[in-house]
Amino acid sequence: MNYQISKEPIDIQSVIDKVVQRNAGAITTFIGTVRELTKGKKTLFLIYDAYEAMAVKKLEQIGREIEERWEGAQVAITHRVGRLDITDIAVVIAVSTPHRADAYDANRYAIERIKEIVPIWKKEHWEDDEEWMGNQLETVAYPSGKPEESDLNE
Amino acid sequence: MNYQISKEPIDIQSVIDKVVQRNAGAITTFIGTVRELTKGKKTLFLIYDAYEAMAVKKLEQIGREIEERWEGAQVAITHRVGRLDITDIAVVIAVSTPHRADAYDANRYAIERIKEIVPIWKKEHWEDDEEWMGNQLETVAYPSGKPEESDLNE
Amino acid sequence: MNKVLFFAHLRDAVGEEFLKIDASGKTVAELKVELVRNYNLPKLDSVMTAVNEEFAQDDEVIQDGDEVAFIPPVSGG
Amino acid sequence: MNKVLFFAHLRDAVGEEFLKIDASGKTVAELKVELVRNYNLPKLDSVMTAVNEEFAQDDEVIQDGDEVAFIPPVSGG
Repeated sequence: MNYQISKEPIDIQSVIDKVVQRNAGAITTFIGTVRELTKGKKTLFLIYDAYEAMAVKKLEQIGREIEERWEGAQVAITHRVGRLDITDIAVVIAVSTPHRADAYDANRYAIERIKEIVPIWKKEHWEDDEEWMGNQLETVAYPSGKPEESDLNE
Repeated sequence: MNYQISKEPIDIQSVIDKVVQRNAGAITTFIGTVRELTKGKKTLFLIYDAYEAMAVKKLEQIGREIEERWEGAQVAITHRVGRLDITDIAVVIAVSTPHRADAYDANRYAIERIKEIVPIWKKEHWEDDEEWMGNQLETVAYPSGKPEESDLNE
Repeated sequence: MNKVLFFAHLRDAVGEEFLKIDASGKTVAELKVELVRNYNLPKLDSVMTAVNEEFAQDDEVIQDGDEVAFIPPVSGG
Repeated sequence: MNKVLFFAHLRDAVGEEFLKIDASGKTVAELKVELVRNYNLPKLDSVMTAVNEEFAQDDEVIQDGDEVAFIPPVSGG
Protein backbone atom coordinates (compact mmCIF):
# COMPACT_ATOMS: atom_id res chain seq x y z
CA MET A 1 0.00 0.00 0.00
CA ASN A 2 2.80 2.43 -0.86
CA TYR A 3 0.51 4.43 -3.19
CA GLN A 4 -2.70 5.82 -1.79
CA ILE A 5 -5.47 8.34 -2.28
CA SER A 6 -6.70 9.50 1.12
CA LYS A 7 -9.86 11.25 2.23
CA GLU A 8 -8.29 11.83 5.65
CA PRO A 9 -5.37 14.09 6.64
CA ILE A 10 -2.04 12.51 5.72
CA ASP A 11 0.28 11.36 8.50
CA ILE A 12 3.76 12.21 7.20
CA GLN A 13 5.61 9.78 9.45
CA SER A 14 3.52 6.83 8.24
CA VAL A 15 4.48 7.60 4.61
CA ILE A 16 8.16 7.86 5.58
CA ASP A 17 7.98 4.57 7.49
CA LYS A 18 7.13 2.75 4.22
CA VAL A 19 10.51 3.57 2.67
CA VAL A 20 12.84 2.92 5.62
CA GLN A 21 15.49 0.42 4.52
CA ARG A 22 18.86 -0.71 5.90
CA ASN A 23 20.68 0.43 2.80
CA ALA A 24 19.24 3.92 2.66
CA GLY A 25 21.53 6.75 3.61
CA ALA A 26 18.92 9.34 2.70
CA ILE A 27 15.18 9.77 2.74
CA THR A 28 13.68 12.86 1.12
CA THR A 29 10.10 13.92 1.47
CA PHE A 30 8.10 16.39 -0.52
CA ILE A 31 5.07 17.80 1.28
CA GLY A 32 2.75 19.81 -0.91
CA THR A 33 0.81 22.34 1.17
CA VAL A 34 -2.03 24.73 0.36
CA ARG A 35 -0.56 28.20 -0.14
CA GLU A 36 -2.64 31.26 0.63
CA LEU A 37 -1.35 33.64 -2.05
CA THR A 38 -0.80 32.91 -5.74
CA LYS A 39 0.10 35.92 -7.87
CA GLY A 40 -1.47 38.20 -5.29
CA LYS A 41 -4.79 36.32 -5.30
CA LYS A 42 -5.98 34.96 -1.96
CA THR A 43 -7.06 31.32 -1.85
CA LEU A 44 -9.71 30.45 0.76
CA PHE A 45 -9.63 26.68 0.36
CA LEU A 46 -9.20 23.95 -2.26
CA ILE A 47 -11.18 20.91 -3.29
CA TYR A 48 -9.19 17.99 -4.70
CA ASP A 49 -10.95 15.30 -6.71
CA ALA A 50 -9.44 12.14 -8.19
CA TYR A 51 -10.25 9.32 -10.58
CA GLU A 52 -9.18 7.20 -7.69
CA ALA A 53 -8.56 3.74 -9.14
CA MET A 54 -6.59 5.15 -12.07
CA ALA A 55 -4.74 7.64 -9.86
CA VAL A 56 -3.42 4.81 -7.68
CA LYS A 57 -2.30 2.93 -10.81
CA LYS A 58 -0.48 6.00 -12.10
CA LEU A 59 1.22 6.59 -8.74
CA GLU A 60 2.36 2.97 -8.85
CA GLN A 61 3.68 3.55 -12.37
CA ILE A 62 5.69 6.56 -11.17
CA GLY A 63 7.13 4.43 -8.37
CA ARG A 64 8.20 1.76 -10.85
CA GLU A 65 9.77 4.37 -13.12
CA ILE A 66 11.81 5.67 -10.18
CA GLU A 67 12.91 2.21 -9.05
CA GLU A 68 14.12 1.53 -12.59
CA ARG A 69 16.02 4.82 -12.93
CA TRP A 70 17.53 5.12 -9.45
CA GLU A 71 19.07 1.91 -8.13
CA GLY A 72 17.93 0.90 -4.68
CA ALA A 73 15.21 3.56 -4.50
CA GLN A 74 12.03 2.90 -2.55
CA VAL A 75 9.01 5.16 -2.97
CA ALA A 76 5.73 5.90 -1.18
CA ILE A 77 3.15 8.51 -2.19
CA THR A 78 -0.13 9.52 -0.59
CA HIS A 79 -2.36 12.18 -2.17
CA ARG A 80 -5.26 13.76 -0.32
CA VAL A 81 -8.72 14.41 -1.79
CA GLY A 82 -11.60 16.52 -0.48
CA ARG A 83 -11.54 19.98 1.05
CA LEU A 84 -8.18 21.42 2.12
CA ASP A 85 -7.58 24.65 4.00
CA ILE A 86 -4.48 26.85 3.95
CA THR A 87 -1.37 24.94 5.16
CA ASP A 88 -3.15 21.58 4.82
CA ILE A 89 -1.16 18.82 3.17
CA ALA A 90 -2.19 17.77 -0.36
CA VAL A 91 0.52 15.24 -1.09
CA VAL A 92 3.43 13.49 0.62
CA ILE A 93 6.16 11.82 -1.41
CA ALA A 94 8.87 9.84 0.39
CA VAL A 95 11.89 8.41 -1.42
CA SER A 96 14.78 6.49 0.14
CA THR A 97 18.03 5.77 -1.67
CA PRO A 98 21.55 4.68 -0.73
CA HIS A 99 22.99 8.13 -1.59
CA ARG A 100 21.56 11.58 -1.06
CA ALA A 101 21.76 13.06 -4.56
CA ASP A 102 19.46 10.33 -5.87
CA ALA A 103 16.95 10.90 -3.09
CA TYR A 104 16.50 14.53 -4.16
CA ASP A 105 16.44 13.82 -7.89
CA ALA A 106 14.03 10.91 -7.66
CA ASN A 107 11.68 12.82 -5.37
CA ARG A 108 11.62 15.80 -7.70
CA TYR A 109 10.86 13.44 -10.60
CA ALA A 110 7.87 12.06 -8.69
CA ILE A 111 6.18 15.42 -8.14
CA GLU A 112 6.73 16.49 -11.75
CA ARG A 113 5.25 13.21 -12.99
CA ILE A 114 2.25 13.55 -10.67
CA LYS A 115 1.54 16.91 -12.28
CA GLU A 116 1.67 15.26 -15.71
CA ILE A 117 -0.09 11.93 -15.55
CA VAL A 118 -2.04 11.35 -12.33
CA PRO A 119 -5.79 12.02 -12.70
CA ILE A 120 -6.28 14.40 -9.79
CA TRP A 121 -7.78 17.87 -10.07
CA LYS A 122 -7.99 20.84 -7.75
CA LYS A 123 -10.68 23.46 -7.60
CA GLU A 124 -9.50 26.79 -6.24
CA HIS A 125 -11.93 28.78 -4.14
CA TRP A 126 -11.15 32.50 -3.89
CA GLU A 127 -13.21 35.17 -2.17
CA ASP A 128 -15.32 35.92 -5.25
CA ASP A 129 -14.71 33.03 -7.64
CA GLU A 130 -13.94 29.35 -8.01
CA GLU A 131 -12.34 27.37 -10.81
CA TRP A 132 -11.04 23.91 -11.66
CA MET A 133 -7.34 24.25 -12.34
CA GLY A 134 -5.63 22.45 -15.20
CA ASN A 135 -1.92 22.23 -15.47
CA GLN A 136 -1.90 24.42 -18.57
CA LEU A 137 -2.12 27.18 -15.96
CA GLU A 138 0.89 25.91 -14.05
CA THR A 139 4.56 26.26 -14.75
CA VAL A 140 4.78 22.69 -16.00
CA ALA A 141 2.94 22.16 -19.25
CA TYR A 142 2.57 19.15 -21.47
CA PRO A 143 4.61 19.44 -24.60
CA SER A 144 2.05 20.04 -27.37
CA GLY A 145 -0.68 20.56 -24.80
CA LYS A 146 -0.99 16.95 -23.76
CA PRO A 147 1.32 14.18 -22.64
CA GLU A 148 3.34 12.43 -25.31
CA GLU A 149 2.30 8.84 -25.86
CA SER A 150 5.59 7.70 -24.33
CA ASP A 151 4.74 9.61 -21.16
CA LEU A 152 1.41 7.99 -20.62
CA ASN A 153 2.14 4.31 -20.35
CA GLU A 154 5.16 2.40 -19.24
CA MET B 1 15.03 26.95 18.34
CA ASN B 2 15.04 26.04 14.63
CA TYR B 3 18.64 24.74 14.84
CA GLN B 4 19.44 22.03 17.34
CA ILE B 5 21.90 19.36 18.32
CA SER B 6 20.02 16.50 19.96
CA LYS B 7 21.15 13.64 22.14
CA GLU B 8 17.70 12.03 21.76
CA PRO B 9 16.08 10.49 18.66
CA ILE B 10 14.77 13.18 16.32
CA ASP B 11 11.02 13.53 15.86
CA ILE B 12 10.64 14.37 12.17
CA GLN B 13 7.20 15.95 12.50
CA SER B 14 8.40 18.41 15.13
CA VAL B 15 11.13 19.65 12.77
CA ILE B 16 8.59 20.03 9.95
CA ASP B 17 6.20 21.91 12.24
CA LYS B 18 8.79 24.67 12.65
CA VAL B 19 8.66 25.63 8.96
CA VAL B 20 4.90 25.49 8.32
CA GLN B 21 3.79 28.85 6.91
CA ARG B 22 0.69 30.12 5.09
CA ASN B 23 2.67 31.05 2.01
CA ALA B 24 4.46 27.76 1.59
CA GLY B 25 3.36 25.56 -1.27
CA ALA B 26 6.10 23.07 -0.58
CA ILE B 27 8.02 21.63 2.33
CA THR B 28 10.95 19.34 1.63
CA THR B 29 12.71 17.27 4.22
CA PHE B 30 16.04 15.53 4.09
CA ILE B 31 16.42 12.68 6.55
CA GLY B 32 19.94 11.30 6.82
CA THR B 33 19.87 7.69 7.98
CA VAL B 34 22.58 5.24 8.97
CA ARG B 35 23.25 2.92 6.03
CA GLU B 36 24.50 -0.59 6.62
CA LEU B 37 26.73 -1.04 3.57
CA THR B 38 29.31 1.40 2.18
CA LYS B 39 31.45 0.04 -0.64
CA GLY B 40 30.74 -3.49 0.52
CA LYS B 41 31.85 -2.82 4.11
CA LYS B 42 29.30 -3.50 6.84
CA THR B 43 28.73 -0.75 9.39
CA LEU B 44 27.64 -1.95 12.86
CA PHE B 45 26.87 1.46 14.35
CA LEU B 46 28.07 5.08 14.35
CA ILE B 47 29.04 7.56 17.03
CA TYR B 48 28.42 11.23 16.23
CA ASP B 49 30.20 13.92 18.21
CA ALA B 50 29.80 17.69 17.89
CA TYR B 51 31.39 20.92 19.02
CA GLU B 52 27.89 21.74 20.08
CA ALA B 53 27.83 25.50 20.62
CA MET B 54 29.66 26.18 17.37
CA ALA B 55 27.62 23.58 15.47
CA VAL B 56 24.40 25.36 16.40
CA LYS B 57 25.90 28.68 15.25
CA LYS B 58 26.93 27.16 11.92
CA LEU B 59 23.48 25.62 11.40
CA GLU B 60 22.01 29.07 12.06
CA GLN B 61 24.43 30.54 9.52
CA ILE B 62 23.28 28.00 6.91
CA GLY B 63 19.67 28.94 7.62
CA ARG B 64 20.45 32.63 7.10
CA GLU B 65 22.28 31.87 3.87
CA ILE B 66 19.22 30.01 2.59
CA GLU B 67 16.78 32.73 3.62
CA GLU B 68 18.91 35.26 1.72
CA ARG B 69 19.18 33.15 -1.43
CA TRP B 70 15.65 31.75 -1.64
CA GLU B 71 12.91 34.29 -1.01
CA GLY B 72 10.33 33.28 1.55
CA ALA B 73 12.27 30.19 2.65
CA GLN B 74 12.03 28.98 6.23
CA VAL B 75 14.49 26.41 7.57
CA ALA B 76 14.82 24.06 10.54
CA ILE B 77 17.64 21.59 11.15
CA THR B 78 18.22 19.09 13.95
CA HIS B 79 21.36 16.93 14.07
CA ARG B 80 21.69 13.95 16.37
CA VAL B 81 24.77 13.08 18.42
CA GLY B 82 25.68 9.90 20.28
CA ARG B 83 25.38 6.29 19.19
CA LEU B 84 23.24 5.53 16.14
CA ASP B 85 22.30 2.11 14.81
CA ILE B 86 21.43 1.13 11.25
CA THR B 87 18.37 3.07 9.94
CA ASP B 88 18.58 5.57 12.83
CA ILE B 89 18.22 9.23 11.87
CA ALA B 90 21.35 11.41 12.01
CA VAL B 91 19.91 14.65 10.66
CA VAL B 92 16.57 16.15 9.63
CA ILE B 93 16.45 19.27 7.43
CA ALA B 94 13.08 20.89 6.71
CA VAL B 95 12.69 23.76 4.25
CA SER B 96 9.46 25.48 3.26
CA THR B 97 9.15 27.82 0.28
CA PRO B 98 6.34 29.29 -1.81
CA HIS B 99 7.29 27.16 -4.85
CA ARG B 100 8.53 23.61 -5.04
CA ALA B 101 11.74 23.98 -7.05
CA ASP B 102 13.20 26.24 -4.38
CA ALA B 103 12.29 23.81 -1.62
CA TYR B 104 14.39 21.09 -3.26
CA ASP B 105 17.32 23.35 -4.13
CA ALA B 106 17.49 25.06 -0.75
CA ASN B 107 17.28 21.75 1.09
CA ARG B 108 20.07 20.26 -0.99
CA TYR B 109 22.17 23.35 -0.29
CA ALA B 110 21.68 22.82 3.44
CA ILE B 111 23.01 19.26 3.52
CA GLU B 112 26.01 20.12 1.35
CA ARG B 113 26.86 23.06 3.64
CA ILE B 114 26.49 20.88 6.74
CA LYS B 115 29.11 18.56 5.28
CA GLU B 116 31.41 21.55 4.75
CA ILE B 117 31.22 23.82 7.78
CA VAL B 118 29.36 22.30 10.73
CA PRO B 119 31.69 20.84 13.38
CA ILE B 120 30.19 17.37 13.70
CA TRP B 121 32.13 14.14 13.28
CA LYS B 122 31.14 10.53 12.90
CA LYS B 123 33.07 7.48 13.98
CA GLU B 124 32.27 4.39 11.96
CA HIS B 125 32.30 1.06 13.77
CA TRP B 126 32.74 -1.98 11.54
CA GLU B 127 33.10 -5.61 12.60
CA ASP B 128 36.86 -5.44 12.96
CA ASP B 129 37.74 -1.76 12.97
CA GLU B 130 36.64 1.76 13.87
CA GLU B 131 37.60 5.16 12.49
CA TRP B 132 36.72 8.83 12.70
CA MET B 133 35.55 9.89 9.25
CA GLY B 134 36.56 13.16 7.65
CA ASN B 135 34.89 14.56 4.63
CA GLN B 136 38.00 14.05 2.53
CA LEU B 137 36.63 10.52 2.29
CA GLU B 138 33.25 11.71 1.04
CA THR B 139 32.16 12.83 -2.38
CA VAL B 140 32.08 16.47 -1.33
CA ALA B 141 35.54 17.86 -0.63
CA TYR B 142 36.69 21.30 0.31
CA PRO B 143 38.31 23.11 -2.55
CA SER B 144 42.01 23.11 -1.67
CA GLY B 145 41.42 20.73 1.21
CA LYS B 146 39.70 23.19 3.49
CA PRO B 147 36.86 25.68 3.22
CA GLU B 148 37.59 28.94 1.46
CA GLU B 149 37.56 31.90 3.80
CA SER B 150 34.35 33.12 2.17
CA ASP B 151 32.70 29.84 3.04
CA LEU B 152 33.45 29.97 6.69
CA ASN B 153 31.89 33.15 7.93
CA GLU B 154 28.95 35.13 6.77
CA MET C 1 -23.07 -0.59 -22.59
CA ASN C 2 -20.29 1.61 -21.35
CA LYS C 3 -19.79 3.70 -18.26
CA VAL C 4 -18.39 7.10 -19.27
CA LEU C 5 -16.88 9.16 -16.45
CA PHE C 6 -16.39 12.92 -16.26
CA PHE C 7 -14.16 14.93 -13.94
CA ALA C 8 -13.50 18.53 -12.91
CA HIS C 9 -15.11 21.12 -15.22
CA LEU C 10 -16.48 18.38 -17.50
CA ARG C 11 -18.47 16.94 -14.62
CA ASP C 12 -19.88 20.39 -13.90
CA ALA C 13 -20.83 20.77 -17.58
CA VAL C 14 -22.49 17.35 -17.90
CA GLY C 15 -24.06 17.58 -14.46
CA GLU C 16 -23.36 13.89 -13.81
CA GLU C 17 -20.41 11.89 -12.48
CA PHE C 18 -20.94 9.40 -15.27
CA LEU C 19 -23.27 8.43 -18.10
CA LYS C 20 -24.33 5.00 -19.34
CA ILE C 21 -23.83 5.04 -23.11
CA ASP C 22 -23.48 2.31 -25.72
CA ALA C 23 -20.17 3.32 -27.27
CA SER C 24 -18.98 -0.10 -28.41
CA GLY C 25 -17.44 -0.09 -31.87
CA LYS C 26 -16.81 3.65 -31.77
CA THR C 27 -13.36 5.15 -31.61
CA VAL C 28 -12.47 7.51 -28.77
CA ALA C 29 -12.53 10.38 -31.30
CA GLU C 30 -16.02 9.43 -32.48
CA LEU C 31 -17.32 9.27 -28.93
CA LYS C 32 -15.83 12.71 -28.23
CA VAL C 33 -17.66 14.18 -31.23
CA GLU C 34 -20.92 12.59 -30.13
CA LEU C 35 -20.58 13.91 -26.58
CA VAL C 36 -19.72 17.43 -27.67
CA ARG C 37 -22.82 17.37 -29.93
CA ASN C 38 -25.14 16.17 -27.14
CA TYR C 39 -23.72 18.04 -24.14
CA ASN C 40 -22.36 21.49 -23.55
CA LEU C 41 -18.76 20.25 -23.19
CA PRO C 42 -15.96 22.83 -23.37
CA LYS C 43 -12.33 22.26 -24.34
CA LEU C 44 -12.41 18.58 -25.35
CA ASP C 45 -9.30 19.09 -27.51
CA SER C 46 -7.03 19.24 -24.50
CA VAL C 47 -8.91 16.44 -22.74
CA MET C 48 -7.30 13.02 -22.63
CA THR C 49 -9.20 9.78 -22.54
CA ALA C 50 -8.71 6.70 -20.43
CA VAL C 51 -10.14 3.31 -21.31
CA ASN C 52 -10.21 0.88 -18.39
CA GLU C 53 -8.00 3.20 -16.32
CA GLU C 54 -5.22 3.47 -18.93
CA PHE C 55 -4.62 6.43 -21.23
CA ALA C 56 -5.98 5.75 -24.73
CA GLN C 57 -5.32 7.39 -28.08
CA ASP C 58 -8.08 8.92 -30.21
CA ASP C 59 -8.12 5.97 -32.63
CA GLU C 60 -8.67 3.32 -29.97
CA VAL C 61 -11.91 1.38 -30.55
CA ILE C 62 -14.13 1.06 -27.51
CA GLN C 63 -15.37 -2.43 -26.63
CA ASP C 64 -18.63 -3.33 -24.92
CA GLY C 65 -18.17 -3.02 -21.15
CA ASP C 66 -15.11 -0.75 -21.34
CA GLU C 67 -15.02 2.02 -18.76
CA VAL C 68 -14.23 5.30 -20.49
CA ALA C 69 -13.08 8.41 -18.64
CA PHE C 70 -12.37 11.91 -19.88
CA ILE C 71 -9.31 13.37 -18.19
CA PRO C 72 -8.93 17.17 -18.31
CA PRO C 73 -5.42 18.51 -17.75
CA VAL C 74 -4.55 17.32 -14.27
CA SER C 75 -3.68 19.59 -11.34
CA GLY C 76 -2.71 17.35 -8.46
CA GLY C 77 0.37 17.74 -6.31
CA MET D 1 44.90 31.14 30.01
CA ASN D 2 43.12 29.48 27.14
CA LYS D 3 40.89 26.47 26.83
CA VAL D 4 41.97 24.45 23.77
CA LEU D 5 39.46 21.85 22.58
CA PHE D 6 40.10 18.72 20.54
CA PHE D 7 37.65 16.59 18.58
CA ALA D 8 37.48 13.26 16.76
CA HIS D 9 40.89 11.65 16.13
CA LEU D 10 42.69 14.62 17.72
CA ARG D 11 40.90 13.98 21.00
CA ASP D 12 41.94 10.34 20.82
CA ALA D 13 45.55 11.41 20.19
CA VAL D 14 45.68 13.99 22.99
CA GLY D 15 43.70 11.81 25.36
CA GLU D 16 41.78 14.83 26.67
CA GLU D 17 38.68 16.75 25.59
CA PHE D 18 40.56 19.99 26.22
CA LEU D 19 43.78 21.41 27.61
CA LYS D 20 44.38 24.57 29.61
CA ILE D 21 47.26 26.39 27.89
CA ASP D 22 48.51 29.95 27.95
CA ALA D 23 48.43 30.73 24.24
CA SER D 24 47.82 34.47 24.42
CA GLY D 25 49.95 36.45 21.96
CA LYS D 26 50.60 33.41 19.78
CA THR D 27 49.16 33.03 16.31
CA VAL D 28 47.02 30.01 15.49
CA ALA D 29 49.92 28.70 13.38
CA GLU D 30 52.37 29.05 16.27
CA LEU D 31 50.01 27.23 18.62
CA LYS D 32 49.66 24.41 16.09
CA VAL D 33 53.44 24.01 15.90
CA GLU D 34 53.70 23.94 19.68
CA LEU D 35 50.96 21.33 20.03
CA VAL D 36 52.41 19.07 17.34
CA ARG D 37 55.76 19.26 19.15
CA ASN D 38 54.29 18.39 22.55
CA TYR D 39 51.63 15.83 21.57
CA ASN D 40 51.43 13.05 19.07
CA LEU D 41 49.02 14.93 16.80
CA PRO D 42 48.51 13.62 13.26
CA LYS D 43 47.36 15.55 10.20
CA LEU D 44 47.22 19.10 11.60
CA ASP D 45 47.62 20.50 8.07
CA SER D 46 44.03 19.68 7.15
CA VAL D 47 42.73 20.73 10.56
CA MET D 48 40.92 24.04 10.82
CA THR D 49 40.88 26.22 13.88
CA ALA D 50 38.05 28.02 15.59
CA VAL D 51 38.55 30.88 18.00
CA ASN D 52 35.52 31.61 20.16
CA GLU D 53 33.34 29.34 17.99
CA GLU D 54 34.21 31.06 14.68
CA PHE D 55 36.63 29.76 12.07
CA ALA D 56 39.98 31.52 12.27
CA GLN D 57 42.91 31.83 9.88
CA ASP D 58 46.44 30.68 10.73
CA ASP D 59 47.64 34.26 11.26
CA GLU D 60 44.99 35.17 13.84
CA VAL D 61 46.52 36.16 17.19
CA ILE D 62 45.01 34.44 20.20
CA GLN D 63 43.95 36.67 23.11
CA ASP D 64 43.91 35.74 26.78
CA GLY D 65 40.66 33.92 27.55
CA ASP D 66 39.91 32.93 23.95
CA GLU D 67 38.49 29.47 23.48
CA VAL D 68 40.44 27.69 20.76
CA ALA D 69 39.19 24.54 19.03
CA PHE D 70 40.83 22.33 16.45
CA ILE D 71 38.35 21.18 13.83
CA PRO D 72 39.30 18.13 11.77
CA PRO D 73 37.48 17.73 8.45
CA VAL D 74 33.85 17.39 9.45
CA SER D 75 31.63 14.41 8.70
CA GLY D 76 28.14 15.26 9.88
CA GLY D 77 24.96 14.83 7.89
